[in-house]
Amino acid sequence: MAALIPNVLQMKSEFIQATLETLYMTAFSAIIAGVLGLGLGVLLVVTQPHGILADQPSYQILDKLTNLLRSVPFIILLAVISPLTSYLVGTTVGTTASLVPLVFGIFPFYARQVQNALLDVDQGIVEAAQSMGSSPLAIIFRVYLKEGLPDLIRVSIVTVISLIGLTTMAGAIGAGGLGDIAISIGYARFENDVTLVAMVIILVLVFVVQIFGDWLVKRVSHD
Amino acid sequence: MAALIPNVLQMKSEFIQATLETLYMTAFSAIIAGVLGLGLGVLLVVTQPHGILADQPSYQILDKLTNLLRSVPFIILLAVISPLTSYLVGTTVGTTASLVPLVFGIFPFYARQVQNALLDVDQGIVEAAQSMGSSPLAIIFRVYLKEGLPDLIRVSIVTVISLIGLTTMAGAIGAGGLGDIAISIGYARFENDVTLVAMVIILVLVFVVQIFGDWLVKRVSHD
Amino acid sequence: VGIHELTSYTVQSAQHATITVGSMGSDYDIWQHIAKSQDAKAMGLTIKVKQITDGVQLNKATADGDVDVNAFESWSYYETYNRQNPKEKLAALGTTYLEPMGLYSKKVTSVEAIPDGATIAIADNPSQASRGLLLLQKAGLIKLSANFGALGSLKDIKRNPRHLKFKQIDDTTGPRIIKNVDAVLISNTVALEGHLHVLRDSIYHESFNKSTKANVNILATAAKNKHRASYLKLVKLYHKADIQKYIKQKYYGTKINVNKPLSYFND
Amino acid sequence: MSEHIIELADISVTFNDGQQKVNAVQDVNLQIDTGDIYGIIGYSGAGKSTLVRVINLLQMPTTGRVTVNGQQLQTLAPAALRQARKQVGMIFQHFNLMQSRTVLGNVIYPLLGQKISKRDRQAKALALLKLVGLADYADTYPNKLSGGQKQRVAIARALVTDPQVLISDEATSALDPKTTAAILALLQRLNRELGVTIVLITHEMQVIKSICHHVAVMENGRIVERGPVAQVFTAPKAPITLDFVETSTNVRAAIQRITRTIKLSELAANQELIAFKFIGQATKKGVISQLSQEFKVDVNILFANIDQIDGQNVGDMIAIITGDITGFNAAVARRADQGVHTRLIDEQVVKGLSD
Amino acid sequence: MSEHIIELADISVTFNDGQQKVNAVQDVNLQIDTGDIYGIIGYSGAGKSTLVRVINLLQMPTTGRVTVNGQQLQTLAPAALRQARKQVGMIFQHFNLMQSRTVLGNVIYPLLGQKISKRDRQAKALALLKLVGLADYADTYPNKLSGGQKQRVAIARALVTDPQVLISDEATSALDPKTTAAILALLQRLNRELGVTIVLITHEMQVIKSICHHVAVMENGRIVERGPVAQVFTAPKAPITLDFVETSTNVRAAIQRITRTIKLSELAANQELIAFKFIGQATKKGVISQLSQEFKVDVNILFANIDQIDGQNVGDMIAIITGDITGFNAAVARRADQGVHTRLIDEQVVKGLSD
Ligand SMILES: Nc1ncnc2c1ncn2[C@@H]1O[C@H](COP(=O)(O)OP(=O)(O)OP(=O)(O)O)[C@@H](O)[C@H]1O
Ligand SMILES: Nc1ncnc2c1ncn2[C@@H]1O[C@H](COP(=O)(O)OP(=O)(O)OP(=O)(O)O)[C@@H](O)[C@H]1O
Ligand SMILES: [Mg+2]
Ligand SMILES: [Mg+2]
Repeated sequence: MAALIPNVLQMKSEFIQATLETLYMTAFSAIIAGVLGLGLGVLLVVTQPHGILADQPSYQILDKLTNLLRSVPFIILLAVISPLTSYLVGTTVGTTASLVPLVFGIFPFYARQVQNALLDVDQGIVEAAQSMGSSPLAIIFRVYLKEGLPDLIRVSIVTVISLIGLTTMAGAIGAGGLGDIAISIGYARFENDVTLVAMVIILVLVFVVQIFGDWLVKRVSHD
Repeated sequence: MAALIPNVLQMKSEFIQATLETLYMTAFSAIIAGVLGLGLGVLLVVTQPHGILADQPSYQILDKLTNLLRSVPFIILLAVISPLTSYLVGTTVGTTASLVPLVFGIFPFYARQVQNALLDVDQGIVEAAQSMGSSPLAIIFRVYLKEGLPDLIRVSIVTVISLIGLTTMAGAIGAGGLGDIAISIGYARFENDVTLVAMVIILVLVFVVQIFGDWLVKRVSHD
Repeated sequence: VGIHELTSYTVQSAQHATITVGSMGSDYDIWQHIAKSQDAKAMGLTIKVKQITDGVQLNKATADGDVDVNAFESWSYYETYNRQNPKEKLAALGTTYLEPMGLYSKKVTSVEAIPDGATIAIADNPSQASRGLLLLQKAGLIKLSANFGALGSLKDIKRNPRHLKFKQIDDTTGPRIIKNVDAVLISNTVALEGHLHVLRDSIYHESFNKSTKANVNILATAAKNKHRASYLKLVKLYHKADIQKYIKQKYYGTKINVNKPLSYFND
Repeated sequence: MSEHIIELADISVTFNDGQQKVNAVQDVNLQIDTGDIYGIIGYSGAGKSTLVRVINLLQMPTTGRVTVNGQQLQTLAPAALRQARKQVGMIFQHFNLMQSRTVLGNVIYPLLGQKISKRDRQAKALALLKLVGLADYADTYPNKLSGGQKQRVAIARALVTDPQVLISDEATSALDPKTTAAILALLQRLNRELGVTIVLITHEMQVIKSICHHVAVMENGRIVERGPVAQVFTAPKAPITLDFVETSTNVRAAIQRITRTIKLSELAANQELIAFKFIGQATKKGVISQLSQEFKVDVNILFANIDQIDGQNVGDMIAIITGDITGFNAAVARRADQGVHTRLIDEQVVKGLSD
Repeated sequence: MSEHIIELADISVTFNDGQQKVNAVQDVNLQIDTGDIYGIIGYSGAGKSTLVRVINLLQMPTTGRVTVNGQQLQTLAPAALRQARKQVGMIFQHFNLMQSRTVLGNVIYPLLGQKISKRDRQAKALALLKLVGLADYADTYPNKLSGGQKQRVAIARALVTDPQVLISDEATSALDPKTTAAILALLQRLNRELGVTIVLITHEMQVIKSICHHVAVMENGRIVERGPVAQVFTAPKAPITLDFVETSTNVRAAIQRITRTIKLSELAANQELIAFKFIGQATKKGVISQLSQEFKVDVNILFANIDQIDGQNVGDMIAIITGDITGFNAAVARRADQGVHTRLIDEQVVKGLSD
């Protein structure tokens, strides 16, 4: 053991902390970005042409905004939104501060995924709901989000896994995490065992997310 | 002009080159990752339970492999596959060398997206094709890929935009590109105008991709 | 065929050689200037400069021969690399400069004023981190373990009387987060790009002496090219008066010229 | 309240996707009385579905005004429009059930957001499920149901809000005769007991005959004929209506079938194959029966499709007449005013049919 | 080649999703002769769709053997199974058209990958589109079509490979009578001229009567009755079959309707309302007509649904009899062996129906 992973053994507590940091970053930014992305995604779907609240100008603005946010490389995003981070969190470094850029880095992506997922909800069902006098809000919650749930979960899995990938870059602002260990210790110091173990833990997280997600999809699907 | 973007004016040729590099990286890795991701995505769909070539072991392996590849942070991916890069391209640095990690960084993601897109193809139509004696290959090409085309294009847009984001990290191995300019010149040296202009060019690329994609979706949709 | 090629190559290189220099940041700028300089032409060198922003990749590329010579690393980073990559060894060609690392703060103006429990940002990259820790020890803020080496880390802090807290960051973000911490350790390349003058703006910085010699930057090449004449010429070229004048002007004298034989490191 | 619960004025719907332009509905004026059961019939593609979708503005008409319950729908604010839509239940051709909800959940859906306790909601939905014979399937998901079962869920869902108007777009197309009959009886009961106005699209004449009071016949987006069902059936004016009535009664198919088994050439000299058409024979006395006694002819009915609409006999009959054919035929011809028409089926007629 | 082109032996299909277990098909044995038109009828949810999906193994049976054209399908290698499937055209209840292909493209699809020139493919597909009356829609996309139009495309698609067997799962449910008649005539022609064996699910008795030779009646996953159509119609044994025949002939609805307009109490003393049932009256002489002359009674037909199946008169009639009722009735009763049954419609019958 000691021969295989000499450096890792000395870093037990770092690994535990890094794992917690990654979990913290992933969980919180997933929740916040989830809400924002879901909101934006739903807005994109309902305002688009033939949507239930079709509104060309709003759609164009939201669509462009989404692309705009998606175009910014993460490292630049870190810098660009640091005033916002500072305002919201009080600091621009550390694990909590990383939540802001992580959220901004992932939620436009998630919004796009949500949009694509909801586009597959049967228009006939939406129409049936309209014929029953459902309000737009009711259609969003009771039709789109409910009927689209299996697909929403699928895109959420994809997004959370992408988010775990993104947290590996948050080391740049002192957020720590497994990616930081893998890169700044394992990789930069050539301690391959550290990289490997960090990667394996990340992998386990990814698998847990995927398996849990698949299970959820199965649970909520009825076809 | 000179007052607004003092540094940019001195870097015209660098910007042109960086734009070309970004285009080159994006285009080529998109094509290669497109083929690989499409293949893997299709395999995931056909081998999954109730798929037309349902095969539990294959599906499990492919599914896990996809997650495995998706778990690796890009910078580590760079290092891990550098022997492969060296073997394929003859070098591990430069724009062409970056294609290998870019492809590996994006194709598992694309595969997942393709999988999600193809899951929405009406099972009834697949069944109809089976009843007509279509071979699995025919069903893949003539049903899944054709019926799923609008969705495939949508996920391709998402993926290409993600890929453009990924190319901004390829500076690590000397690939250049707009992201590299934005980060290693604009960002690191506080030459905000450089960052801004690089970002605007990236944005234009993103918009072109989105608009072209939307147009394509419209063209191939018949509902 | 091999012999013919080899001889023709040698002959050609005697007169004129094309060298790819891999670099990043301010080194990249310096070498772009050098490539265009009169001196380079006079010495018969055609220099191509390539920006590669990841040190590990740059060293690997140098060892593989994708890059002929690299100009970005310090002696200590170079040694670490060679220790961990015995199969792809590099060789140093010569010294270039020392960039003093500095401790910067927007909150306090002297080391003494750093309060109890202060947060210090330090690079997450190991060679920069160990260098920063050594600097903090020098400033009397902490005490490191006796066997503190080139890859020493936060774990090696023996005593921390002021209960300093450390935040590991990507070293390029230093100038950006200066306001959010009590003090930050920033390498000079990064400081310069952030418009910080190490000699003027830092509250404490490295000086050039035996204790900091490991921080001197070098030119490195693949081990097998160690004696290649044209590569060795780059060292001379770097120290030419015109070039030094340019560097001094451009970097306000923060890149302290170091022109020592390699044996200097072994003393 | 106007006596017309639904008034469509000058409605046209033009689809304009790309180059193709489809006039799905053209200049339709339609008034439907409160409490009516109004049938809309027409061949596939006639524009029936498009027209009824206009009634609750699921399909915005290209031109024209839609008035339901005295409210001109196009002038309503969104919230008011939604309120108005709740008065119009709709049963869709393709069910449009939510896959994510159970059968009960689907039926409950329209009640969500209304001020009804959860218990009452469930009770109401369950009562309707019982009505359509699916109480046992309350907790099943729609994809587990057969086509007919799905349609019954859709019907229960449309009824759960006690709508004033019920639009049914081929709701019974996928149902077997028993279920169809049950559903139609149910619609009729709703109409009679609760005064629900029903608009019913179908391609089954039998459905129209069974429960509709009025019928409109559509062709190429236009209403080409309309009126009380009996009138339209007994005195069809438009060629398509005639065609419809004839095809739906299966007379042609019957003639073809009969003339395949009974060769005309094998008939005896005193035998003839005759097609009778009854339209509005008002007396309670049987004309054919009377005449057959009078002329001592034997009438062997091979095919008959006769029914009563508003107390009048309507339909077709094919029979072999044996006996004094000449006298019988002449007598029948004299009774044309009593609504009996005959046509000799000879080789020529048979030949004409098989073309 | 076996004379049975389709042989299902001991077929059961059990769905087992989660806790619920549905026995959709149970112990079905079914042989279908080459060249037959075999109808399958049954109420919604009886398992008809599931059963026919077993024929080409779209649905793997839980137990049992499927033999088509002498090949036991479960033993075939995938490629051979595909080849075998090409011999079985299928028309689905829900169309299953490809949205990405034009109407023509959908019909051409089954021919792709076969050694046929593009020109021939198109010609063949176009000919079939003409057959189903959609030649003008060749370049339209399916979503622009009405339900009926879609179904016709699906029919053309199923026919384009010249299959030996054609399975139609409620293919005419969504069609109007004219289109239905045209499609049925088409199926009949294919059967007669090309010897295509047809398996036809429907819930419309009329469809079975029109073209089927044999019929199987399904209930709760089992075939409860089967045989030649005439036999099953004329002498239904299973209660469900009787129920089916009666409901489908609309006799009950007719009695209800008639007794609403004609009050039994208003009938004269020498009048009676009588329901006649004809099952297999083989003679060419009209029993009713003969008797009415013999007893000088007047027969006023209010409702009739009589048709010929294999040369036998089958059906129902409701008439008011005026005259020597007692003698007439006694005479009719004596002729029961000739396939005429009567039932007096009195207040009791009417009351029984409305329950
Ligand atoms: N969204 C649409 N875009 C273009 N054309 C359409 C659209 N919807 C319907 N149509 C066309 O309008 C016409 C009328 O269609 P509609 O669905 O109203 O017919 P229908 O009478 O209900 O037929 P069916 O009995 O087959 O359901 C058809 O020719 C159809 O092709
Ligand atoms: N995939 C499935 N999973 C579970 N149960 C199913 C499934 N498919 C069908 N069933 C059930 O099997 C039974 C038979 O269904 P099937 O579709 O064969 O009926 P059907 O006779 O074709 O009815 P219809 O006339 O309404 O189309 C039904 O009770 C249905 O709920
Ligand atoms: Mg319709
Ligand atoms: Mg079915």
